[in-house]
Amino acid sequence: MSLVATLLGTAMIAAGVGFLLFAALGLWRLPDTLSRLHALTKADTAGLALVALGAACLSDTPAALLPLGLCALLVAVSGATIGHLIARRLMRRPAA
Amino acid sequence: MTPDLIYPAAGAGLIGLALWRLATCGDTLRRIMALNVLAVGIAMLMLAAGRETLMLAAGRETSTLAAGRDTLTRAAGQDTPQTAGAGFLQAAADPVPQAFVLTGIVVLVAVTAALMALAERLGARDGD
Amino acid sequence: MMLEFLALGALLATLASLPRLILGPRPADRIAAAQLAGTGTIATIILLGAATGTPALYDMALVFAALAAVTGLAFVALGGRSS
Amino acid sequence: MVTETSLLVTLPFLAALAAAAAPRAAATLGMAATLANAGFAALLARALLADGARETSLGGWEAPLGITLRADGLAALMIGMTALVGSAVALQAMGRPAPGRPAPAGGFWPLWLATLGAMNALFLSDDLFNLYVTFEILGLSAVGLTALTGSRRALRAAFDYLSAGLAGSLLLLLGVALAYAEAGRVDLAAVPALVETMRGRIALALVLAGLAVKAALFPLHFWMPAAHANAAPPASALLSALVVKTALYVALRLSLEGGAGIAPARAALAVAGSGAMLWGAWNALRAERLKLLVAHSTVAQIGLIALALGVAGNPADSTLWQAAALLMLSHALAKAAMFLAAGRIAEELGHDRISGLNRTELRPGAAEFAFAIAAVSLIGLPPTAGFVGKWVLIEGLIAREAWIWVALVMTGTVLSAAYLSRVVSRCLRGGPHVAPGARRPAWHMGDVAALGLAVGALALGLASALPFALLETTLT
Amino acid sequence: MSPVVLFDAALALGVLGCAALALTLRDRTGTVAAFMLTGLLVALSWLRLGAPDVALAEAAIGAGLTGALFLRGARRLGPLRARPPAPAQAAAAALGAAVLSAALLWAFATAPAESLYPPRVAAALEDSGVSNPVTAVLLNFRAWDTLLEIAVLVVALLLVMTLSPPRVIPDKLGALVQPFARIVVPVAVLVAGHLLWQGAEAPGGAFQAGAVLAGAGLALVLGGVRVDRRVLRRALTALALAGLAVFTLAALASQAVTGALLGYPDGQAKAWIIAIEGALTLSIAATLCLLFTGYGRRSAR
Repeated sequence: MSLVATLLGTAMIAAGVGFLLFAALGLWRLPDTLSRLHALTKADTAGLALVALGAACLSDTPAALLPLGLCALLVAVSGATIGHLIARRLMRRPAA
Repeated sequence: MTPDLIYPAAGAGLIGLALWRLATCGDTLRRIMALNVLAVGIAMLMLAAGRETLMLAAGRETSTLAAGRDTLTRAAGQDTPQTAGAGFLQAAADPVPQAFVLTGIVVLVAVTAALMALAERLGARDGD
Repeated sequence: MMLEFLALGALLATLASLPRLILGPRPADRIAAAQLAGTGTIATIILLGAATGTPALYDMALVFAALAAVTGLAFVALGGRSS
Repeated sequence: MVTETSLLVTLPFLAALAAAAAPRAAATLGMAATLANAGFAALLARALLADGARETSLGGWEAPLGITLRADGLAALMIGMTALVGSAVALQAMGRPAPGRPAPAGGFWPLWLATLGAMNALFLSDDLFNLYVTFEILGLSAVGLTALTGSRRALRAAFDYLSAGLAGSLLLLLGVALAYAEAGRVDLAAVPALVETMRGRIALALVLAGLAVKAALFPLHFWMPAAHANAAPPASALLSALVVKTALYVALRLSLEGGAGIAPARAALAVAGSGAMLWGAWNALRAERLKLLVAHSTVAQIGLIALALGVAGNPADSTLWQAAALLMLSHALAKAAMFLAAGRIAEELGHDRISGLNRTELRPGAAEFAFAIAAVSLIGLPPTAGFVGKWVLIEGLIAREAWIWVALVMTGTVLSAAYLSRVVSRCLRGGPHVAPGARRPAWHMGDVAALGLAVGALALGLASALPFALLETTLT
Repeated sequence: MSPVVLFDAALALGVLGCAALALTLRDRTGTVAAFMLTGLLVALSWLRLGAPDVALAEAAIGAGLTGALFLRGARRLGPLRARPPAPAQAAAAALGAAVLSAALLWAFATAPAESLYPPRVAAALEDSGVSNPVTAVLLNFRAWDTLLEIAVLVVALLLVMTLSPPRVIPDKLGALVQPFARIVVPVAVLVAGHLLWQGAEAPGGAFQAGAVLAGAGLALVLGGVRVDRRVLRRALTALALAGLAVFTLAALASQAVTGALLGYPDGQAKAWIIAIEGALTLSIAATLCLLFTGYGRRSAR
């Protein structure tokens, strides 16, 4: 396996994990719910996509691309949708 | 804490936690949740014991390890596990306690569904 | 060796969503924390797969992703007091 | 070729599915399956008497990997008991409309057939984890039977029953996990190996604690009286007579396998049993409602059987454990008859308060008569099966000069006579005590079932050679 | 301290912490969220203990479905109604629980744990028809346990039928749910099929596939598809009962052929196992869905 792919993959995974850690920090420190949702959806889309892409680079068999790609797509879609649904629910009933 | 003591300790901790909560709380939902945590603790103790077997076998490099090959690697069509990071690699646990824990999980969800149905019928009686 | 530390990082990111889950004044915050923890678990599994070089874990990450989607839906539909 | 052991364990489940799928035909399907099951039980007993016990390993895999179904004398006796009592209770359930609201597919028959299948599988099983799964089926279907009436008290009792049952099952599972960690296997053949080491004994103690919760043995019995008293009569008859026996059967099986090494566990059983006898009798003496009295008498009788189990000593050198088996059988027949009769009495009088039993304008009917005969068998007067069981037990104890236990069994008998006579004395009205125009309650299917069981307890006393012959073929 | 030991320690502490949260938080949604997170972290620890099949089942059933059941129950049972126990009693209970768990840890940690099963499973794996040892144990060596386990599911369904608690109506989720369900449900069905098919060689099998399929069904119900139409519910009930019927009849048929209950004719073991697993997947999915939606006629808030 070429050294470039390994380095590239590891760098992407590191960036992905960084995104996740920042999202957790944002979720904790940001003032109100809507801004926290903003941090959450970033982790779902960018963070996990980077981790999946990095893992795809590291794995030597191309067969691993399909599950990783589908997983990243599914998490991105569900993260965005559920973030929207939480915000919508918050808008209609501020207390709940 | 030697590595192979972490998971039995976590299992025993879960059991202690669940028993403490069962003894001190009367709320129906919390009691059902405590019974679920108790069952997870028991499963962790059993699987940790199952893994120890293969660890011992691995030390003696008996035919057990060769035959009970790591299902993960064989599933991917590779014959020899990659040596990239040997740290996280471990031999597959003894399959029979895995079957016990799988059966235990399904039985537990059935009983939990029944307990929830009873609690809701009782709860409904108060509400309506 | 680097991948193990990254796997540890992903696990810590999952556990880092706990403070919001405890504090969260409103159910919406707790649902967000649960959603982030789900994503963190999926990332941890992908990293375990990468570290041990076993692609079967990538299939498992896909299953976890499908379940996290359903769980998120359940939380939004049934969490907190009914509308 | 399909043997009767495999039919015994699979037929009830298939019948339960059919009854759930076709609710209207549930009663006829259920009755047919119950009678077929009784036929297979008789066939099994005859085969065992002819050529002794036999073990069939499922799927052809030998133990410890596979599971073996062990059909020996003790298992056949228990399966016969379940079939007999089950047929009588099914007869009574046929007679009256299915208790509780006519649920779409649920209801009495599917739950009863699932209970029957679970009990047959449990009596034949030879594997600790398999016992855990069968106990779960039994627990769930018994809770279903308890909650059938849908009344608030029944639902509360069913919830407590299921959470206590689940806690008992998890204790059992913890014991199985420790047995696996210690002996590396979970079938009953591991018990002799478990008995030697300290951890093995802790594992068996956990298993027995789980069984004690499921058998409602004394300090852990609080969930049981409410559950048995508030269920519908056929359901409480099944619960008291059969379901609580399964845990005692497994304790007996462990005592047979453990031999001498399990003596401390037997001592604990004996102490808990004597405590249960006294506590059950005390509560029965104070009970106001008839069904509650019968439920508390179950606690006392379970104590007696546990005591018989405990003092039986090492099965290798004494056959005293057979007395415990016979006591289980006689209690099952008598208690089922008593609960059915109590249900009929409550129907006739409209209430089940003990103080209001001797109504002057109602002559005692067949139900009171069945209740009296069942009481005779429970107390253990000749010639009932209860008497034979107690006689063999006390004879063995006297041979071993264990005077304390003899005294305890005697006090248990006297106390049971005391609390049962509270009811029987009020039932035997007649002559001057009844108004001239008093009517006699009409016959009913329930009476036939109750009388049949009570006479069965009597007949079993006379023909008690058959159970003992069957018990001889038990593999110890 | 190598990163692997750190990972295990963090995971174990995470599991204990989340379980403690699930049992002590006062807010209902918080307890269920913590319980689900406990399930996910326990699934991770099953992976670390070399049990991938169990990790799948724990995530699908332990975290996903049980969590959904608790969410439904929390909505019906309302806020926490529990008066805190007397401090003395709480302390005594805590002491007793600590002593018991320490004793358990000693018993399990020092147990010799030389299991008899791995060599026997390895030896018998060839003629068991499948190469995944867990599926071989579940569907061949100890198939009787699995059959009784399906019976437990059926009896739980009978109990829920008899009780039929009032149905809980999920909140309206607006227009975006339909397209979302249109993506999630096909993927879940695809994943379930993949899990079922690869169950013979790799982690997967009837239970995991059935649970993921039930997840897809849950997504439809929460997305607003009305399940209380009589025809659909009757069909699902028939499907739920069919699993146990197929398994039991297959067991009796195998005895008629080979003379041993659940003894598949040699050479055709794989075909029998795949057929049984297919029926089980559909029946487990139907049962788990019905256990969640329930049978109540009266809808309740």
